[in-house]
Amino acid sequence: MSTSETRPPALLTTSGLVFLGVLGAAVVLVPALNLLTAPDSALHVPTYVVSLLGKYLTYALLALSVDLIWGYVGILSLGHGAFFALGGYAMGMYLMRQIGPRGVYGDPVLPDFMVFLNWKELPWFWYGFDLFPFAALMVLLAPGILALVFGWFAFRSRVTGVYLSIITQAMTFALLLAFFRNDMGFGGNNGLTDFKDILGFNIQADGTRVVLFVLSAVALGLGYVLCRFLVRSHFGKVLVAIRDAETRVRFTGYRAENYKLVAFVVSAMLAGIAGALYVPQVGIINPSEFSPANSIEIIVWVAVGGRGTLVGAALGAVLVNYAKTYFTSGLLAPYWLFMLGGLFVAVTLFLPKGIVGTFYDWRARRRASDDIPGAEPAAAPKPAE
Amino acid sequence: MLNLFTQARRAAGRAAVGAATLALAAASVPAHAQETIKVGVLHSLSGTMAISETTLKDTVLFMVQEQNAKGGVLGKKLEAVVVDPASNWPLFAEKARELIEKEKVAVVFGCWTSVSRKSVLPVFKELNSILFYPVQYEGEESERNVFYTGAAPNQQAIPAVDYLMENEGVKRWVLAGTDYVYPRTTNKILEAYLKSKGVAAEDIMINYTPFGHSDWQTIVADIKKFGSAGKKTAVVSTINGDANVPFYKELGNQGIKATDIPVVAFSVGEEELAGIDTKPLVGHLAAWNYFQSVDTPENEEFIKKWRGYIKNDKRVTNDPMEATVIGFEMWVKAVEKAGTTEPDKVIPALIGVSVPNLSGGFSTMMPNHHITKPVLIGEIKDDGQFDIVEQTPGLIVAEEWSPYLEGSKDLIADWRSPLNCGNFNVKTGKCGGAGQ
Amino acid sequence: MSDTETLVRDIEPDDGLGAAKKTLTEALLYLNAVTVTFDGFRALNELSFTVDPGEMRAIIGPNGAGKTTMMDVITGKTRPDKGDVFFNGGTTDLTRLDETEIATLGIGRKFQKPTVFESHTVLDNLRLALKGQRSALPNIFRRETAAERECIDAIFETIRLTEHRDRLGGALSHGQKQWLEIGMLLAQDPKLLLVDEPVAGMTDAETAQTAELLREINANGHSVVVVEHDMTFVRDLGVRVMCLHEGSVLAEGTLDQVSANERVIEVYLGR
Amino acid sequence: MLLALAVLSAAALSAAALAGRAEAQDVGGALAQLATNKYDDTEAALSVLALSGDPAAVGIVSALAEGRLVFGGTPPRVFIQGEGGALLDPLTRQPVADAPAVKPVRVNNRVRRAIEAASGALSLVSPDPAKRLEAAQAVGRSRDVAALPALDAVLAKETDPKVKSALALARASIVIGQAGVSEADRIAAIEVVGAQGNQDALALLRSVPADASPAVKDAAAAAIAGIERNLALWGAAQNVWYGLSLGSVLLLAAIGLAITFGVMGVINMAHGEMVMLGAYTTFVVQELIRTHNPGLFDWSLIIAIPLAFLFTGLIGVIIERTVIRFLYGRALETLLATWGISLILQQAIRTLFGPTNREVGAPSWMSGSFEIGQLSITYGRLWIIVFALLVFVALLAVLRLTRIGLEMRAVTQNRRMAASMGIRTNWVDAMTFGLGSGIAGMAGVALSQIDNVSPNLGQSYIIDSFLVVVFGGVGNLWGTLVGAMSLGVANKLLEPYAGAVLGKIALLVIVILFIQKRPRGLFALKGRSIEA
Repeated sequence: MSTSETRPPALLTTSGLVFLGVLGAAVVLVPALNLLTAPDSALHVPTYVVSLLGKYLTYALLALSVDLIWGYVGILSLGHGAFFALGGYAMGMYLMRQIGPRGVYGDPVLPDFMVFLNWKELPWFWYGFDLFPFAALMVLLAPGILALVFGWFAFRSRVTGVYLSIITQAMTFALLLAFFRNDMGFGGNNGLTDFKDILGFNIQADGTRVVLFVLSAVALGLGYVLCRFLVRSHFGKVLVAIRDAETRVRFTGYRAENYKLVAFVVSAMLAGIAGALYVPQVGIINPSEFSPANSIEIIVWVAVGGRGTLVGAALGAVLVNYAKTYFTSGLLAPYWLFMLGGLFVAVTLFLPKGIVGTFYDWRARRRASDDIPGAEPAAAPKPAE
Repeated sequence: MLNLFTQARRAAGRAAVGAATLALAAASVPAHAQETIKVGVLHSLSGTMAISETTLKDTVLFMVQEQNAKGGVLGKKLEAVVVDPASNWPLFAEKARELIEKEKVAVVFGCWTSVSRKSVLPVFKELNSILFYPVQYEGEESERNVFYTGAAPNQQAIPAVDYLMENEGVKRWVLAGTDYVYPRTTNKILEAYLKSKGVAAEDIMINYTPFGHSDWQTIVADIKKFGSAGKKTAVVSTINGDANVPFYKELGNQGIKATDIPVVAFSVGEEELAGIDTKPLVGHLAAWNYFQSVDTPENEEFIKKWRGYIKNDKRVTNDPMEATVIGFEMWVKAVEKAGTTEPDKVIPALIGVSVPNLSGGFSTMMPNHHITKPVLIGEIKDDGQFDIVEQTPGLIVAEEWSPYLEGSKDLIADWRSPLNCGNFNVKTGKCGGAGQ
Repeated sequence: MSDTETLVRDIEPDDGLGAAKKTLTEALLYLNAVTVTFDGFRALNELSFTVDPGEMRAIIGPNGAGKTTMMDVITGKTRPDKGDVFFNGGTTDLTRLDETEIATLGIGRKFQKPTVFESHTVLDNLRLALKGQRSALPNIFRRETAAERECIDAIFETIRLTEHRDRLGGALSHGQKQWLEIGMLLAQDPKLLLVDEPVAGMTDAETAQTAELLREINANGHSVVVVEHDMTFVRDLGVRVMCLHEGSVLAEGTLDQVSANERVIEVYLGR
Repeated sequence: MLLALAVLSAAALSAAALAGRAEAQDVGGALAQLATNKYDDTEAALSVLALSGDPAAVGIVSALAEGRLVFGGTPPRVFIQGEGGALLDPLTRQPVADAPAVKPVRVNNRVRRAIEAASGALSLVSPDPAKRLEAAQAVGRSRDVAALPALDAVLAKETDPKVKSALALARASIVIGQAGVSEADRIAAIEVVGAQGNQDALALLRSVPADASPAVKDAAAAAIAGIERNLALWGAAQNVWYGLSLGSVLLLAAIGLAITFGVMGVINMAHGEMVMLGAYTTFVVQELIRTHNPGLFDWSLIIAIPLAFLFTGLIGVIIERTVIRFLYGRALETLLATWGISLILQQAIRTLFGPTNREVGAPSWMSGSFEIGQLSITYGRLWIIVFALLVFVALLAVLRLTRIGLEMRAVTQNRRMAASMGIRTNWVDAMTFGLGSGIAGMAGVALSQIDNVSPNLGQSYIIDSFLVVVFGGVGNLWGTLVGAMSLGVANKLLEPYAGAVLGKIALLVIVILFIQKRPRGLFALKGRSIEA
């Protein structure tokens, strides 16, 4: 009769199921409506919408990675764009190598920008990127190793709160400056662009775009399940405990820095995957992805959707970016920053827990009498950790 | 068990509805019958580049209005579709796609930075549309779908250097630029050019600074030092937009006058000077293909109409505006020649089209998709305008592939039959760069 | 972070009455001449005392006497400027270890301000504290064993929170949080418990229950050091009492002995 | 501008000294050359005028310098445009009867240099010693051999020691690189020039002809080596000065943030926009002054400072009352909200003032520079350092000495306690945020002098500002001061070795590593901090 045998929280909650359901439906419907319907049909989804949605999904995965460490460990990274960009660059380097002799100068090995600047041979760090498995590995390793080194230093020295946030920002800013340098060998400000093929498929073909969209959706779905799996494990509980009372965790015998480090590295790798999927869909990677403003924007997506809810992070990313796409066209174009700025202010004032967080609260109130323990505890985000 | 099942079914139902809404919301509103010809405007209205690009958006809108007043094109009115790529390079590609695929524009006027152009290139190629790019740039490109109405390096940088050598007797050169592809390439070309003119390597100093560099104390002091070696020194500046104001302010502060060390800039025009007190800068130079102070009736009329349109009688004009105007007029002419806006017809029709420029001559679209231009050298005056001190006697044809660069010296572009190639290698006789 | 408890600072060193000294090898905890200085203030001044295995000790003293700093030193949060801190009969030098290592050695600590994991349920709070795997990676795939479950049930009985097991830690009352924190200490199964003001803000009944709880814990073989202001509670504990003042031991003995001490009355209890 | 209408007394110039050059040409010929409006002709005419000794020459040269020398008619003739646009005969200065349509004679850099040399040569004999000094320097800069005889002539007569040494230097500058100069003369010139010890001297010394005698070359080499050693030391001092100057800019940018973020705990992403608003206030003030009372222009910054403080302070109070006050204790949400506010403010300015840069002029007392030894100090930078320190001291004084400062500290340290003591915490919050914003606005006034006044102004300072505050230690004003200055100096000391970009990257890495060592910045607050 062991009374502690209460039902463990389900891997997938209602909202999680809805989320995965929407993703699944999108994976089926969007390609079908793109490839199978006539272009003039009312149901036709144009290819550019497919790419757009694909881009949103990679942003959603990025937001998910941020929510994992911000929502559950309390690490506010203002430099997560750096991991995204590193993943993107790893993929971009692969795609550059795939161009082969089809660049404008026709050099069989050197990318155009190197010919252009009179480079004679490929820098060593470009070796191996002609092989997809190596590039795929680097998509994980480049952000992962950066996160490992950075996190190892920062967490061991117990840099926390705004101090941590500001040095993550300094990190991405330093990388921004470094990648802007043409001497670095990453194409400087122009970055990497004019991609042709991915794994032999024309990157601009509708079919390839649809596949990339599907892959993004699958990556997002798997990323979500992974994050859920992590946060509901004993490991995840320690993470939340660190967020709420780090000292207590240390006095309880856990090495808080190791937990943070694992979460940070996993998060960086997820961000790297998002970046790698992003690049072939938008067709360019350039140092501005490292810009601190981009990283702040990711935080904004998560906050809009609801910190510490995972689903909310993904939803926030899609909504804010959809709003951006919508507002930046047409008559409102010159004024869209008012809308976006206003949206952020309004969300903080009226939906402090974000859209999903507020929804959970509302649902919890409605179910107050039922008292269902399986529902996600509306994680109360704490101020700057 | 039952509970779980209904829950899953409910979830699936919601999911389907959600996905459908998502897809529908993003899908294009079906285009109604086209009574107008749509013209896309792809210039940043926010972010760091808004400072330069907003004017060009206004210029296109102005030209559209002018053209409509003349009765439009092919009997149809023009309709400008404005989007804001927000100085975000991937967003440029996305917005270009939106303009072409969703808005079905016939042509796009846009981009300022090279990276934005590089970002949209694949889109224009894939969707086979037309882009007019109105800004001076590093060259090394010629694409079937792009028409370059700004200057290539030989239409700006080289004449400026020639002027300094001949008129100022400059022997020592500082090539200062922002660290991106345009300065890098221009400086590479200039370095090769200067060396070919017998300038020794130690008489060339190259310096790169990051975007938006604002503390110029050290670099200006270095320039001063470099300039005090007993040889006449000049600075060739490819410093980009935002960084120029603090740069010039520091020059003024440290008392470097144009009579001592003149600075010739390729990215500083009337718009940029509008934000600086130019009194300490009198005599510094800029090289462009157009200045507001060009003394021709065409220019006078253009300025008058432009100021009327923008309702500001102090608003300045500049070179990229002229390039936009030329591009617009070329497109109109080519569409009328082709009798359609179909890109496949308009693209060949554009080659050879000649329209009057604002400096009193005609600019022609060459087979390399670049235009012929006069080169003007101006000295900054204390009212923020330029005093034109030199104008090339004829028009200069753009060298899209610089003969001074290793990789491109054998390349040419010719988009006419039979070549139809943007990077034809005259050595191998093959299209596609250096070839295999 | 709530780890920024107000640092307690002492003003002047005191002559310091010698504490009863056990030899190093006999003592569970051994402090010798520990001094801690913050910006010129001596928070601890040549503090020396020992705790025996299985002993329960109460520490009293006015605000700023160095009680919390003493705990910080023992648990590795603060490094002493000089002095020795040994554990386990002199086998382990605590000044060389960090909080986590010390916790793993078997020293548990309850903070002055109750610190539980507020967005976890009471049950999860205990699960997290329960002795067992502490490394990050294995804990991703960890499953709860039957033994662990039983152990938690037992603790629930001890701390009388069984019916609150599914509530969030943050939703508990102040007194319940105190108990939960003590429960978490128990779950860690430490050799030595450092308990800082366990009954602050409790009703009389709760205070009595807490005293009983601590005695019970002590009876099960855990050594306990309790810091408390509440004299009734200290009396209820019925253990050896030590009074700290200005970073050193002022008096030591039974509660009656200590409270009869002139100096103690002067600086702490008041006349 | 170099030359007033000082009447040149022909007698003062030794006619013998000039006889060699001016014989064939006359002023009339020069005027005809000027009328062709070709740079080469203009330059030639100027050298004739400089040596002509004609009393009218000074007037003609200065008219050219001021853009009042015009030409027109057939055949083209030259006139001086007088007050009110009347055309005057250049020689007689009498109004001409049949005035044709005219255009100014064009001037470029080459001509400007010739003007400088000519007016220098012409005013070497001015009765005003200051003019003569200027003229001597101008002639020295021009290094025009033609001026040598005139120089020799006036040098013999000059009595003012300052002017005399300037003349000697000018002469040496010309002689040093000249062909056909005696060895002794050249070595003497090297000595004179070498004694200057500055960058210009170095340039002159390097211009010693390659075919000079070994003795001359040795003398030059020794002088060069001496100067270079000297300059290296001064160079280091100069870099420190640049660093302090950059540090003062960082301090100005960060100090307001040290209040809103450091003291109040608001992660104020709109801080940069407050700086921008301050800069735009300066622009508006200057515009109003330009249109209404140009005489006040030199006072424009002084007037703008309090206005910028009040205006941005007011905006700050409005933001605090409408948004921030709902977010206390939720620092991260302030990041989100202030980020939104910054977007709105940027776009508002873009809509109101346009996206382009706006011109903010420098008052005369902020232009130019002076030298201490070889240290060149620009007034603008000096004033910014002074201003930054003044703001810092004033802020400290407000916090330490005033009632509101006391209340601010009370509220930030213990809100509940302060409230229970009767402090109106709401009001204090608004005032504190307003103070921080107002200070940012004042910083904007100063930054308008060295940077773009554009809607993007704030964005370029926000990262550095946060870095400075965090590096210095959140909540500690002294930390902000030391942090700003040390980052500024470190940056400028790194820059000559690593270049601007790598230097900045290195600095960022250093800060990151430093924070590992001291996780709470340089001046960590013990005990309570904003994160409590």
